[in-house]
Amino acid sequence: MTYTLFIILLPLISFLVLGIAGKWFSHKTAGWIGTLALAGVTVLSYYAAYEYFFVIGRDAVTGAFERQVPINFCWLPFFDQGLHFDMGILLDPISVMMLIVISTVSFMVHIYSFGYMKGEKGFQRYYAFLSLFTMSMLGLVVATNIFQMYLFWELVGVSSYLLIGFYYTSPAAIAASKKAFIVTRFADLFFLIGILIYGFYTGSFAFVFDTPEGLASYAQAGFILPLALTLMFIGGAGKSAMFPLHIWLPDAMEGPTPVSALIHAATMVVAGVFQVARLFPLWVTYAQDWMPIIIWVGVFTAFYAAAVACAQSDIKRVLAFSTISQIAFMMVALGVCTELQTGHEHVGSVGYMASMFHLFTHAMFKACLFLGAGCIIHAVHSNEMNAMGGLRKYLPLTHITFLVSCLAISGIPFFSGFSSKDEIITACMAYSPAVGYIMTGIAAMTAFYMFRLYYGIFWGTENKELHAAHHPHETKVMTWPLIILSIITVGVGAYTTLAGFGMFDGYSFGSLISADGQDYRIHFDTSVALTSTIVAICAIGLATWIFKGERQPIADKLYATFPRLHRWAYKRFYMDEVYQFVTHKIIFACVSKPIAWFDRHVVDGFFNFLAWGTNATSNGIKTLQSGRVQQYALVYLVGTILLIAMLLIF
Amino acid sequence: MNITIDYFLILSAVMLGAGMYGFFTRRNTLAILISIELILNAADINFAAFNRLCQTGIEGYVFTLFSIAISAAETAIAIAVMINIYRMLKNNYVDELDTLKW
Amino acid sequence: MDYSQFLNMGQELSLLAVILILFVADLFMCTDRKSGKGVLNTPLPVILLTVHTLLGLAPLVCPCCVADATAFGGMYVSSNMAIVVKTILSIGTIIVFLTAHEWLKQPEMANKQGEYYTLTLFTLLGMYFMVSAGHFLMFFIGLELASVPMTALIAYSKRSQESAEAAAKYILTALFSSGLMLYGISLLYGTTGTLYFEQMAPQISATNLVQLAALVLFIGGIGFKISLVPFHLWTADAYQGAPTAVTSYLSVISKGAAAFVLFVVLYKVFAPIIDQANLLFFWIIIFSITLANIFAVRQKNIKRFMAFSAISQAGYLVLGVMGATPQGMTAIVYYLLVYMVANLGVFLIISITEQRSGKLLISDYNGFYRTNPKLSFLMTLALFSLAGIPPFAGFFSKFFMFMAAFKAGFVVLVLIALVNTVISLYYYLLIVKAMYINPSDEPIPTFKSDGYTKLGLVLCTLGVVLIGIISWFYSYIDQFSFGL
Amino acid sequence: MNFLSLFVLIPLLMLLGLWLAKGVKAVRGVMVVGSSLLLVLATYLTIDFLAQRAGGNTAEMLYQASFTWFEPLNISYRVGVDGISVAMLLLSAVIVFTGTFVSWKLSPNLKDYFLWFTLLSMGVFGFFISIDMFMMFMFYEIALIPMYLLIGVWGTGQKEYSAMKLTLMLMGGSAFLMLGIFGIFYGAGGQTMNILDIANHTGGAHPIDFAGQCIWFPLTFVGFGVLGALFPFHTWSPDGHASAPTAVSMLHAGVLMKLGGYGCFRIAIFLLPEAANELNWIFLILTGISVVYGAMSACVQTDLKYINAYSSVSHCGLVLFGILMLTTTSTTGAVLQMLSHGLMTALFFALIGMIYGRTHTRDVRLMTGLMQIMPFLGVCFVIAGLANLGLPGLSGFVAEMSIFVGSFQNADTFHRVLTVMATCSIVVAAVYILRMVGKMLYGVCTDEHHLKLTDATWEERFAVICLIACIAGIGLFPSWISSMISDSVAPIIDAVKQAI
Repeated sequence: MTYTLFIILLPLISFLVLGIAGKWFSHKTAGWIGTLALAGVTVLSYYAAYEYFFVIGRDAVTGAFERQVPINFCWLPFFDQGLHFDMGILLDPISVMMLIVISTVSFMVHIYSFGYMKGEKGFQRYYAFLSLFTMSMLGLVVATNIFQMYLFWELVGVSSYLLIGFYYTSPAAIAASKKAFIVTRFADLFFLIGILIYGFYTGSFAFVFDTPEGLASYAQAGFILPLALTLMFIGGAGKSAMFPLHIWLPDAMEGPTPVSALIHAATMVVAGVFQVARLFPLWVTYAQDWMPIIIWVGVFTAFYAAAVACAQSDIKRVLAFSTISQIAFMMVALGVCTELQTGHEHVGSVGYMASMFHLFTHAMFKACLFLGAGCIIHAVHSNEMNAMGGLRKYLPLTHITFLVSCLAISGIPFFSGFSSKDEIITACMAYSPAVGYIMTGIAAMTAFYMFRLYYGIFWGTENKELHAAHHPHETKVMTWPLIILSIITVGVGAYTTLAGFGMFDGYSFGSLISADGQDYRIHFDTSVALTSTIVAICAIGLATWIFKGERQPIADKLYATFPRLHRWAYKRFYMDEVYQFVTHKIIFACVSKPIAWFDRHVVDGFFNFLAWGTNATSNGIKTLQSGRVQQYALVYLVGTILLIAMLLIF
Repeated sequence: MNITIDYFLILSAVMLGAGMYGFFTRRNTLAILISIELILNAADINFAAFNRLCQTGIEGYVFTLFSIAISAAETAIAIAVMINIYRMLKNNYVDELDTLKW
Repeated sequence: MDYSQFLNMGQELSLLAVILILFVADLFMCTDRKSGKGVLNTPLPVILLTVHTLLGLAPLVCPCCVADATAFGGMYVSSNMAIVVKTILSIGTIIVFLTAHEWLKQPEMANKQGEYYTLTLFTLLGMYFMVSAGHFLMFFIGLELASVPMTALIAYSKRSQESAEAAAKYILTALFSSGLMLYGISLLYGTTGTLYFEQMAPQISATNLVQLAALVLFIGGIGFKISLVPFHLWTADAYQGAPTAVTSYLSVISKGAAAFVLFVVLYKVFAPIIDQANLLFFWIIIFSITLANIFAVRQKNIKRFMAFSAISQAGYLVLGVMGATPQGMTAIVYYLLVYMVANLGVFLIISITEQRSGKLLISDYNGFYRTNPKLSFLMTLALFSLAGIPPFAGFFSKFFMFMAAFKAGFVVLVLIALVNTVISLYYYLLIVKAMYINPSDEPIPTFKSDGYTKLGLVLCTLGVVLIGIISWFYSYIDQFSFGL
Repeated sequence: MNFLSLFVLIPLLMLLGLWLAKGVKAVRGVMVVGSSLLLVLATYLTIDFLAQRAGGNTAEMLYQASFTWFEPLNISYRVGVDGISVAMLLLSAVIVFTGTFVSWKLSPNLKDYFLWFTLLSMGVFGFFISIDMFMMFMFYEIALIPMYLLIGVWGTGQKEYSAMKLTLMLMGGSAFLMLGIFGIFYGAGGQTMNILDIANHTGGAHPIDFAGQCIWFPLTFVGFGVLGALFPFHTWSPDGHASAPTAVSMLHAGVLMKLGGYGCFRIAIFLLPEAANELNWIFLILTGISVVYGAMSACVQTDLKYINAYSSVSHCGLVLFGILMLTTTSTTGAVLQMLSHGLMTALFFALIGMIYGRTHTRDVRLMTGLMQIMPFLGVCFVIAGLANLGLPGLSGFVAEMSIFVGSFQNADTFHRVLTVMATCSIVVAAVYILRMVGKMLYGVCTDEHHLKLTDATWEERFAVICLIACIAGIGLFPSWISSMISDSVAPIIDAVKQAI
């Protein structure tokens, strides 16, 4: 399957072409170059997926999916204990699934951007960066070893930096891009250290020990491997915006909305989840008892983000926080997965599948949501909810797709979100009921704030004069992706729901992706399914009751009753301020400045002192040369006597 | 009583000391030249005395003669310089010669 | 009496011949206002001296006439190395003459041109005898012959008070030091009963305190000529006061001769107490280098500045006598050669500048690069060579000098000397800075230098650039070197 | 006389040519021809070297040539190259080539400028081809001194002070170095100045006894370390770079500072292995400090050149750090880091110079939105910045990763802690780079004087593109050069390890 190489090469080429020669192209040409490349990538990925899943992927004997490595070569040799930095392409269920997700969403975004970025300055640059990002992201998911993953990991970081800072004339965008890059970079530091430790003790950077001596050296170093994995997880947490490293994601919304859809909702932010999933066999085998870290980080983040999302007024921010919360769901799902064996007697292994499943569905409907938000912003030229309201009349298609996605994310049956979220909660229940119920609660919050958003945009108080000013409308090229994505959402949802309730017995997501690659058929645990559905519906009802109306007395009442709470949630519990304080007041003011001062005045001062000292001495002893010949002779004599004395003494 | 070398040495040492003392204390350059003569002659006395009382041959004497001649030459040129200075400064005080210093 | 022994002192004789010819020529050549004594200034002396130099090399090139020979019953000892040194000195003198030309062309000098050459050559003759002395009398005569005419030279410009003052200081200190040295020699004579270097050595012993004192007095006398701390105080004043041509002579030639003699005497006479000598020189060198550097940092007048630089260079020069090893001797002579071309190069430029503009302060050189780029470039090369910057000769000489001292086992001394090179680099760069960087509202105007100066500069620059790179010089000197 | 000597001969001929050249065009012509010849030569050398290695020529040094120079002192003219020197020669050639174009329009007296410039590059090339300690030292000093005039005459700001400080501190370093060289020479019997002969001593014990090594190692290491911006002796570098003209900063940070690292490895480590094993902890601490310290103080600088100078301190610290870690990987990484830092810091200084030449200020606070006004320079600046913070696909990443992986192979806590400390620098690097880029390029340009500025001229574009091409080339295809280097590093490191 060496043709998969082109999946990475095509975007690279289009990046180089657009990046170097871009400014001589017209907007249209540039857009077409990028989009065609992406179309090619999409086709190839789909074909690869088909070939992998249905033709060659499954091992004939065990019936499990095997990892295929079409290409692998040594990119940079290290010379101690045979370490080497490989580059290659690894195909296994999750990477193939990621290929599909990335190519699909990216393709959608490319099309969508035709409309959204129309006439923007730097259109070519925009498409160049998109290609760059796609290339890096694809490279990340097909990485054959941790180091290659890290390499592309950095690259996606940079491309996200470049895309967030696309509007480089707006201070907010600059700050946001800087923040995003530095925070993730900080997290990547731990990733790197983890890699170093891992590489040293296992003697390779491969995802699984293919060498027995690797295992041996691990056995010598007791807690080392869990430590390494945890450090890498911190890296992942940074990319996936887990608390407390989440602060960059909301600001990242300063970038163009399609970018938010692609990078900060669908693909890059799930890289952390993907990384943990990629290393999952190691986690389960060697670091079982460290996995609660993942769970509790996930749980807290999910709750925190949901709580904040309830109070935001900028629709993209709401979506951002909901993204954080949903990714936390996936993390938790991985955390609660305690074994690799699948099959119905092994409930403990559901989490892995569930997490990947949710990753897939979430990518689709969240991309749809963001693109919808993009349409809305494009229509009203504002991110603030108070500029909206009652838009359903103006943007019918957007309205429908948005609603579909909201239903999906809230976990209503027959929408994709339901199946995946349900599996997650099942897995949590299996791990411990406590986690399960907490997650159910958070799911309810999700439903609530999503519909708060929905009503706030399409119903609620309409901002009449603004809409009168420039009557909002939709652009066709921008609505197509919405439609496609929501169709996927509904289609997948309906299919899996039916399959899950055992209406018919066909392939389901689990048959393609499961912890051990075996065919795992999803069957809903009815009680869980029921509870979560009911809870979700209640939450939606609540939201409807509060936010649907033209006037919103209850909402205002609530704000009045808990002003402090609302304020804190609105301010994201002041996490940014904390960071601000730590970086500027502590690191810059208390470390860098003193060091700089020390350098100028102490270290440098010392050498200047030497020079000064020489001159001072020179002036001090000048009277020795007094110009009086008798004194000269006297010095001569004294010198002679001293020398004689010295000889006599020694 | 016989005259041992010590007497001469003491004499020359005293002359040397006197010469130096003169050199350091006198302001008048001519006086300084005279004291230098003392120093040189102290050395000459040494040569002569050593040759007479300790050593054989006439090396010492010869050396003395030569050094007397040479010191005469030196004094001559020194005096020439002093005269030149006197022409310019209208005095010959050594401590006036301190325009070159530091 | 065997007259053939006079042939062994061929260089001295030929030099004497040169002197006589010049003397006679001076007598019978009428002086006209404009060009002074015409051919006497400067072609005649230079040509004669060149011829003399080439003749002097005869013993080295043709094996027929033996180089290692004695005269006057061993009072005069000639050796290949001595011949090399004398050749170097005479070459230096030639360059000095080239320097002097412009100065002597001035009207008030017109009728004094002859004396200058005669006197200078007499001092050179004195140094010749000093260099190949085998007996303290010969040595003493040579020393005085070298220093007495020098006084006249320093006082040469009669109208200038500075010149007179410098001469006074020089002669007084010189007399003082020669008096003490004479006393020291007398003590040596008393304790050993001879004045021949060879015969003296066996009588010397470290236990004899009188001899130790004599050693110090001797070092004082010779250190006065090399201008080592603490016997150096006359240097700055004399250099500043004397006419530039004389200063350049003073700064190189007499220094070099004295340093070589110092080595010879240490090796021949004081070999038994060489450790004590080393102890003395350890401190003398440290003080010479450091003190001179510290003084030089502050100087305003470039001649005075060169004086202090000369003192510290003398310190480096004397590094070679530490341990009196053959390598040390080679290092000394090589260093002397290199130092000579560089220093004379600098003085050539100083003197031509003085002649053309009458400026002598370092600050006067501000902006020199803009008005006289070529001169300042050559000056820079010479200064770099003095500072020991490759690829100029100074680097090699310093490197080999330090190598010799290191091999003799004086690591600490070498370290201190090395650290001092940084200070010396600093003040040499001050001149470069003045010429290249410092702005100036009225820089020295552009001028053309005369042919003699040009010739001298060519010689010096060639020396500065080539003597290091071409290893032949070092190897050639090395094959004659002797030592403990 | 083999063709390595051309590396010295060509600059000599260039000097001659410049001396004779009349008029700016002629001068430029000489420079372009000469530097391109050097570049071609270096490229040819690299190719041929790789071919020879591939052909199974495992000699420690290739193209060796030698003839006696100062016979009485056993000093010879000896040349020879191994992978490390080849890499360094290539680097120097590139920098000199681009430097020529960067200083295309310099004034006044371009001619004299290029004279000193060429002398400097001659020193650099000579240093890298020589394997005789005397020669190395000589060329080392040849390379140092022109810096004084280059900065003093053609520099900006408080140039006299900076130039003097730079020269004196480096000369002070070389004073220690000279003593160390004597020590090694006489310690090894005073028979040869040839590095290889001293290192591959016949017989078991090292000719220089342990006590001696422990004296000479610090001397030589500090001597070279001063030029490599070792922690307490680095203060010449910010001022020097700030005042130097563009091409000189390029050459200085790009090549000259590499002499330090190269010398440390070639002389201090290679010739004094036991002491290197014994004492490297001291210098590890120092370099570890300078890695973090440089990055940290770069964060609060406001002058572009100061920022880059401090980041150079940090990166060069990383070079010495990698060397001192004494593993093949880390040392290879260190050499790679020399290459990549050389290229990218040269690129950086070039761009800073070009921007400064237009805006006449280097204060980041006074510049905004330059990206709109000079897009080409802006984009290249961003690329340089990304290279500086170790973006994959550019050279910095490869080098840093090799260093970190290599350093981590020392299994004890001390080395581990230091390694982790060093890795922190890559985050800090991101901070100051992004800060600089964000303040200066992004945003809306307000200064009406800046609004009228123009983008890069052709020669500037050419130089910059060359550098970027090299950076990307190493970054994308590192394995050939890294294995070329490691082939030469490995035996040395093994020797050092055995010396324990």
